[in-house]
Amino acid sequence: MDLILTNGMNLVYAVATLALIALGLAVVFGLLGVMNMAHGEFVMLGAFSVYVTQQAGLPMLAAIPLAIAVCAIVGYLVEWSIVRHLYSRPFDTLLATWGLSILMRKLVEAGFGRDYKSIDQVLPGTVDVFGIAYPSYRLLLLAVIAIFFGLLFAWYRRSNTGARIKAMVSNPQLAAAVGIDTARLARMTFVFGVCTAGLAGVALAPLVRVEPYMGIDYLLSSFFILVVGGLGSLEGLLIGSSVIGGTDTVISTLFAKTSGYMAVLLISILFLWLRPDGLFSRR
Amino acid sequence: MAFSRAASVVAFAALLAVPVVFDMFTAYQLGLYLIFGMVGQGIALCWGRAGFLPLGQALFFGMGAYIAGAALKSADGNLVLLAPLLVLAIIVPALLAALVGLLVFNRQIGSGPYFSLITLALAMLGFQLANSADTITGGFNGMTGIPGLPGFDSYGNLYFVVVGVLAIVSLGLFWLLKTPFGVLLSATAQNEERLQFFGFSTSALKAAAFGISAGLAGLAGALYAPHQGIVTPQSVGFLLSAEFVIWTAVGGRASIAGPVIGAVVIGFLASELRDTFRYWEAVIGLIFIVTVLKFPQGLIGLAELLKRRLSKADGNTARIRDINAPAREAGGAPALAFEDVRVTMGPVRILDGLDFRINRPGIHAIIGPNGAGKTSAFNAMTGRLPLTSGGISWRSRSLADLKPFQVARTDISRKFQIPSVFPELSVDENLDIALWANRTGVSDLFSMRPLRWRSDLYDTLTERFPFLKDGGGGIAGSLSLGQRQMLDFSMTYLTEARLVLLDEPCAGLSASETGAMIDAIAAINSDLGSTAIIIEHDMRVVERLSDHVFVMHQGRLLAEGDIAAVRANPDVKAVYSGGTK
Amino acid sequence: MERRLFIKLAGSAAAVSALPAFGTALAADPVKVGVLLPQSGPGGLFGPSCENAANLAVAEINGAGGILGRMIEPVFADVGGPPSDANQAALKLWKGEKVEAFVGMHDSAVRGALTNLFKGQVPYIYTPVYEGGECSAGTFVLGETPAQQLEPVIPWMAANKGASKWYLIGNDYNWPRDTNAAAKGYIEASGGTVVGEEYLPFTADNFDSNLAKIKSSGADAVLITLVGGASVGFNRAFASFGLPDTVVRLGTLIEENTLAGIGAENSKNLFSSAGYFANIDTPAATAFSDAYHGKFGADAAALNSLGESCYEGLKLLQAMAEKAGSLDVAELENAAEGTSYDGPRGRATMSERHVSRDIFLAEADGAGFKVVETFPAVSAGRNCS
Amino acid sequence: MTSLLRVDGLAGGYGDVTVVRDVSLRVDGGQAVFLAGRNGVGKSTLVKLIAGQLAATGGTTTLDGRDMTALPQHGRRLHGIGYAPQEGVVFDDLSILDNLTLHYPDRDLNRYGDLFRLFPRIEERLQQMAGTLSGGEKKILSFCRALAEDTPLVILDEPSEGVQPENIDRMARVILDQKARGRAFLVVEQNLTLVEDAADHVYLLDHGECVFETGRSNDLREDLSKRLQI
Repeated sequence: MDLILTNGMNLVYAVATLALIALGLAVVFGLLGVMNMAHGEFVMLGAFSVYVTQQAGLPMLAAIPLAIAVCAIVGYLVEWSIVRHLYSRPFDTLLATWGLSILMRKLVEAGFGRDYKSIDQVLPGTVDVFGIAYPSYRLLLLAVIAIFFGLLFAWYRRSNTGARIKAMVSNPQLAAAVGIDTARLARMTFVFGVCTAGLAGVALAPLVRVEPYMGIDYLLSSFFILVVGGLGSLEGLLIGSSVIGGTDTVISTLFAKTSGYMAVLLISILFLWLRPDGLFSRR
Repeated sequence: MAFSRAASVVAFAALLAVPVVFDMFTAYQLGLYLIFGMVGQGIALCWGRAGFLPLGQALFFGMGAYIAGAALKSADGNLVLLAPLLVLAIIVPALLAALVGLLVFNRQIGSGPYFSLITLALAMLGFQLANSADTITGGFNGMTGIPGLPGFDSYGNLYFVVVGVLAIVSLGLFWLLKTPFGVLLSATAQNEERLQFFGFSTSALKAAAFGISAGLAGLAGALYAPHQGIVTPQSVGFLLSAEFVIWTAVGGRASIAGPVIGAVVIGFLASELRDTFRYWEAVIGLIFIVTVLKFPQGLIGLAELLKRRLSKADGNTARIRDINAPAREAGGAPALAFEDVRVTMGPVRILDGLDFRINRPGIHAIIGPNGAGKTSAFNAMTGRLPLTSGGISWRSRSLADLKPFQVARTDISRKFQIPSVFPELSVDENLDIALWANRTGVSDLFSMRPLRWRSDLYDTLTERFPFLKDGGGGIAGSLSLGQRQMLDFSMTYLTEARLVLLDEPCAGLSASETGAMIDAIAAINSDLGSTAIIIEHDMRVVERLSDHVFVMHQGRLLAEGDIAAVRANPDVKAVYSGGTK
Repeated sequence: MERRLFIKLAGSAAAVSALPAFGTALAADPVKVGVLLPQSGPGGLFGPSCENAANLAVAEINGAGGILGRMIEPVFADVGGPPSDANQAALKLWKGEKVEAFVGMHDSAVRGALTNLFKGQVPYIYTPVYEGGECSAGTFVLGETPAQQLEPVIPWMAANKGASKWYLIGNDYNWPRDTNAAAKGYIEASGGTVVGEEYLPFTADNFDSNLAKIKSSGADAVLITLVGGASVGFNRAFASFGLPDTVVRLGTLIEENTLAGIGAENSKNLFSSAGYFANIDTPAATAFSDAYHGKFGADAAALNSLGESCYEGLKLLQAMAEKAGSLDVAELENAAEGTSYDGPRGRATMSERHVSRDIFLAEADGAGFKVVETFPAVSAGRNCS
Repeated sequence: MTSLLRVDGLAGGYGDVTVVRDVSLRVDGGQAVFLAGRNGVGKSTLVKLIAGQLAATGGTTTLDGRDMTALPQHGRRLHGIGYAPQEGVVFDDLSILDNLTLHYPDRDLNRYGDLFRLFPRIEERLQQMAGTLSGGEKKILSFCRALAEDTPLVILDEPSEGVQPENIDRMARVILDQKARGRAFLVVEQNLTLVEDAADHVYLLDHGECVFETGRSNDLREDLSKRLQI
């Protein structure tokens, strides 16, 4: 019983954190069509923000404005110098941001070194949930993610920002003709996406390893979540996270972690092959 | 052309001279980059030509390397045993890729990221399998102690084998891109849907290109195994796959020499930098960014830009056409039947019991208000709109459930409302594709003869629209809208299909151009004795061209008959009167 | 490319014109030793400490008159990439720079490529901890093998920490699999049982299912052969579930960097078995540590077993060369067996191309390790049979 | 009285290719000005330059005395130049509802009341993806979208392409009605019916230059037909 409950909690946790991590890419890739290979590096920037605030003796909450500021500035510069020239060429965004990801890793390595940074635990210890001991910080994180997604969902439902972004991507000239400042909207969307990635990094920093190369872990799983769930909608993001997180957790629990990993890859391939509809394709 | 041929000869002579001018070590190092470049050549075939990006090419490279490694270890110098096993290193990856390509491309058209992500996931899966199956592959530590090719020293004369294979592969690709197959690959990238309406299975074309690229990767892998003496899972993984793509992009994604140049330049650069500059990877990253932003066609694109500055482009003259294209059989009387066809999308009834028959040749017009379902009727016939119920048959064969290219093969040709041509191909190549439609077998696709095909209709059309011949060498995308409309029309008829569907062929044309187009349709259709269905709003056009008119309204047939009868019909008067430009 | 080759040509021309000046001193030409270490890739973390340690060894050896009267000139190359890159780098040193011996600290895949490249024509010393079994001609190994790290340690854990039900977890590749294969024997011999065994792909970053299994298996000890980031992530998650209070952890590749990533508050009841720790308080180790920080500063890359092994590699080369009186592979092969030298790890003696040496079991203690037991002169096991 | 739209010496094209050379024209409030000419003479290019979709290489564009030359396209729309292009007329992967409301924060459909009465099919299919509409229906949707915007000037590029004659008549009615309220139109059109019904002034373009202009007259049609044959 305990085991089922623990695994159930783990499943919820896995899905929630995957959704949080993939959210930034859902915006940048799902809406803008930019195959941002540096997505994980923005998560890394967020995690390093926590490290910097910790070194400065500040509380962890101070990392949130820092991460937003750092990611916004870097994101703005990246959009202005690289990405805006490539919106209609998705494969080229892949190449350019691949180069960017190397650059970002090396810059952080030059500044902070390659070694693992230990982030102090926030809320150490465990809490009893239905009779099982579960880490307190994780529970807090689950609550924060739930509230965050709830607010996001409410806002997205009411605003027509999603439609405006879709319009801009599918027909930028017509979007400008109806009065949308496409350059600004694209830049703001990109910056929003990478800031979200940074915030995911802040949230996860106390739980994971923190070092300049940590980003790769988050990149590929995010891509698979998005393509499984379908691009361009929050519901799709949650479905994708559930499918990927669920497959991994269930197969890993029943068999072994390697089987879980391979099952995730197979599921992704099947979805990409059999159900790419509902995902809008672009040339 | 002569320029690049001379450049290729010089380049290969220089490659052969490397061991003499420098040393065997430099040659060994170069050999590895040439092997990697060969994989890039395959990627360029898919990416630069056919328009889809394989992102997991290391899977096939590693597969070839493991197979070759196992072959070399087990054959123990026995050539009779070794040769067929080495062939497997090429065939197995090629067949696997062709199968994957067929399965995937059959379900989705276009060049979206999904196929690329599938290949990426496959490479990741391959890496994990190579890692886990350590009894076969040696696991992470690799398959070690692979002997060299019998009679060749890995650090010596194996280099010449690599150069020789590269020369053969490059020549092969050069030839391949000139054949109709190569032209069709480019056409696929530019306008896949239109190509399907000429009866070409674009999924098969793309799968074939992917298979060839994987075969090349396997071949490169088969050279890699004896060259390195070890094969590890990294040869299968995501990182090497990404590097292949990047070398291809840096060198030139649409060229034969580019990927090799990219692999060699980046390879030597990295090898020099890595021992002198701690953050050398950042330099490489910067190079990718600059390449993508400033030289999307890579180093080769840069070279070609310089070349173009030096020598003016050659003329735009049409090429010689001196071989008669195979004649199309006349076929019997037309027999098209719509039987209670219904198509619904959600709550919307697009076609709502459409029912009519066409049994004699000539031009038939469909008229009706906007949204009556006229274009949808065409879509339902040509595999673009699945039927909810009812049936469509053409010459007693059901058209339901056929894909667009299969419909085209039943001798149906279609022209879209907005002119749809292959913009980056020359006008000549556009006409070629139409001439090849339903006339080419597999062997023709790999022969140069179809490039010289002509037909009587070709002569008629080029006489009527002289720009088709005078500007034959220019690219179709640079034509004006009206000219593209005429090119598209000519292509539609060049297939000499028995049933021709024309969707507002005069849209966007001025009054005088409309007149010219009407004359062309009338003359050519009666020459060929084919059956045409034309969707048109302009009653002047309808009057001039058609003897039989169908009026559609709300997804159904409202009335049919000759123009006078239809005009007199009170139901028709109630919804529609038509006008002229 | 032309330009690069031109520079290369110009460079070698300059070298040729400079040659006569050295012509008279030919006998005392320096010995070039290729030091192959990772500066990029997953192992890149250990590049700086390895490079420092090697430079320190070179300075000490040269200060005492060099090897066979010749100064050592280290030539470094980055082998952090895939084996094909490492092959190129090594070949460049060997054939291009005329390196006479190699010291390498890198993964086993690269080792496989290098033994195949060298084919016993040049002495090659492989320094890091690894799975054992290397027996190629001209190759000498001084890293810890599973036998060394576990044979004395598992009984000790059983006797002193009550470890009887072991859960084995590692990354999915050769080293963890071979380590665990050896571990099973020692666990059985010590009266314990293996209650679970699992291998994780390199990409794993969520360890929840493993932790749930460990919990439900009733294990009281975990043998960790995860590497680098995976080890950090696993141990942090392990601690967050409160498992360290009841389950003891033993790792065979948890060195100072990994421990720093895990963090002091997450490393309760965490043990590591290795031939070297930065905090060993023997006079030799303290002297080494002082010399290291004296030369490279207090902020220099943290000392750890992998970095320090590069120092040992050069020391072993010196010892073997002095005993053989030559750097020729055949002479070295004849002299190797029984060669011994003293280093920060204590005395090491060569047997079957490997060294028997002291093994330390340390417990994580705040930011560093505290040695809790020293097992003297542990054999590397049978490797060439 | 100064004109609402003043275009002086406008020049521009695609990349290095100049399509429009030195064109000057005027559109007054309450007036519909049509651009005619054979295909490829630069009519669409000219209106793209005026709408700001292409950057001009010379000349000025002013609206209501305000210089628009330096403004980007969305800025010109916000300052009063509405535009319905010839190609890519709707957002194919958005619903019709989104097509009509995405640029209004209030997403209010009331502004389409009159237009929905004339073109009821648009209102019937609000939830449908715009990409599923036929070519003529897309043109109508685009027309409705542009007409409902509160811009003093509306540029329409071939509004009648693929549209059935009744609906062209309705379009003409809307234009006449809006003209009466002081709105100005600049229209590229091949369909002489629409020109005849609604034009106050016609500019004939050839090779990117204005070669002929005429006011409203009884024999406009004949006049143009003759000249267009050239």
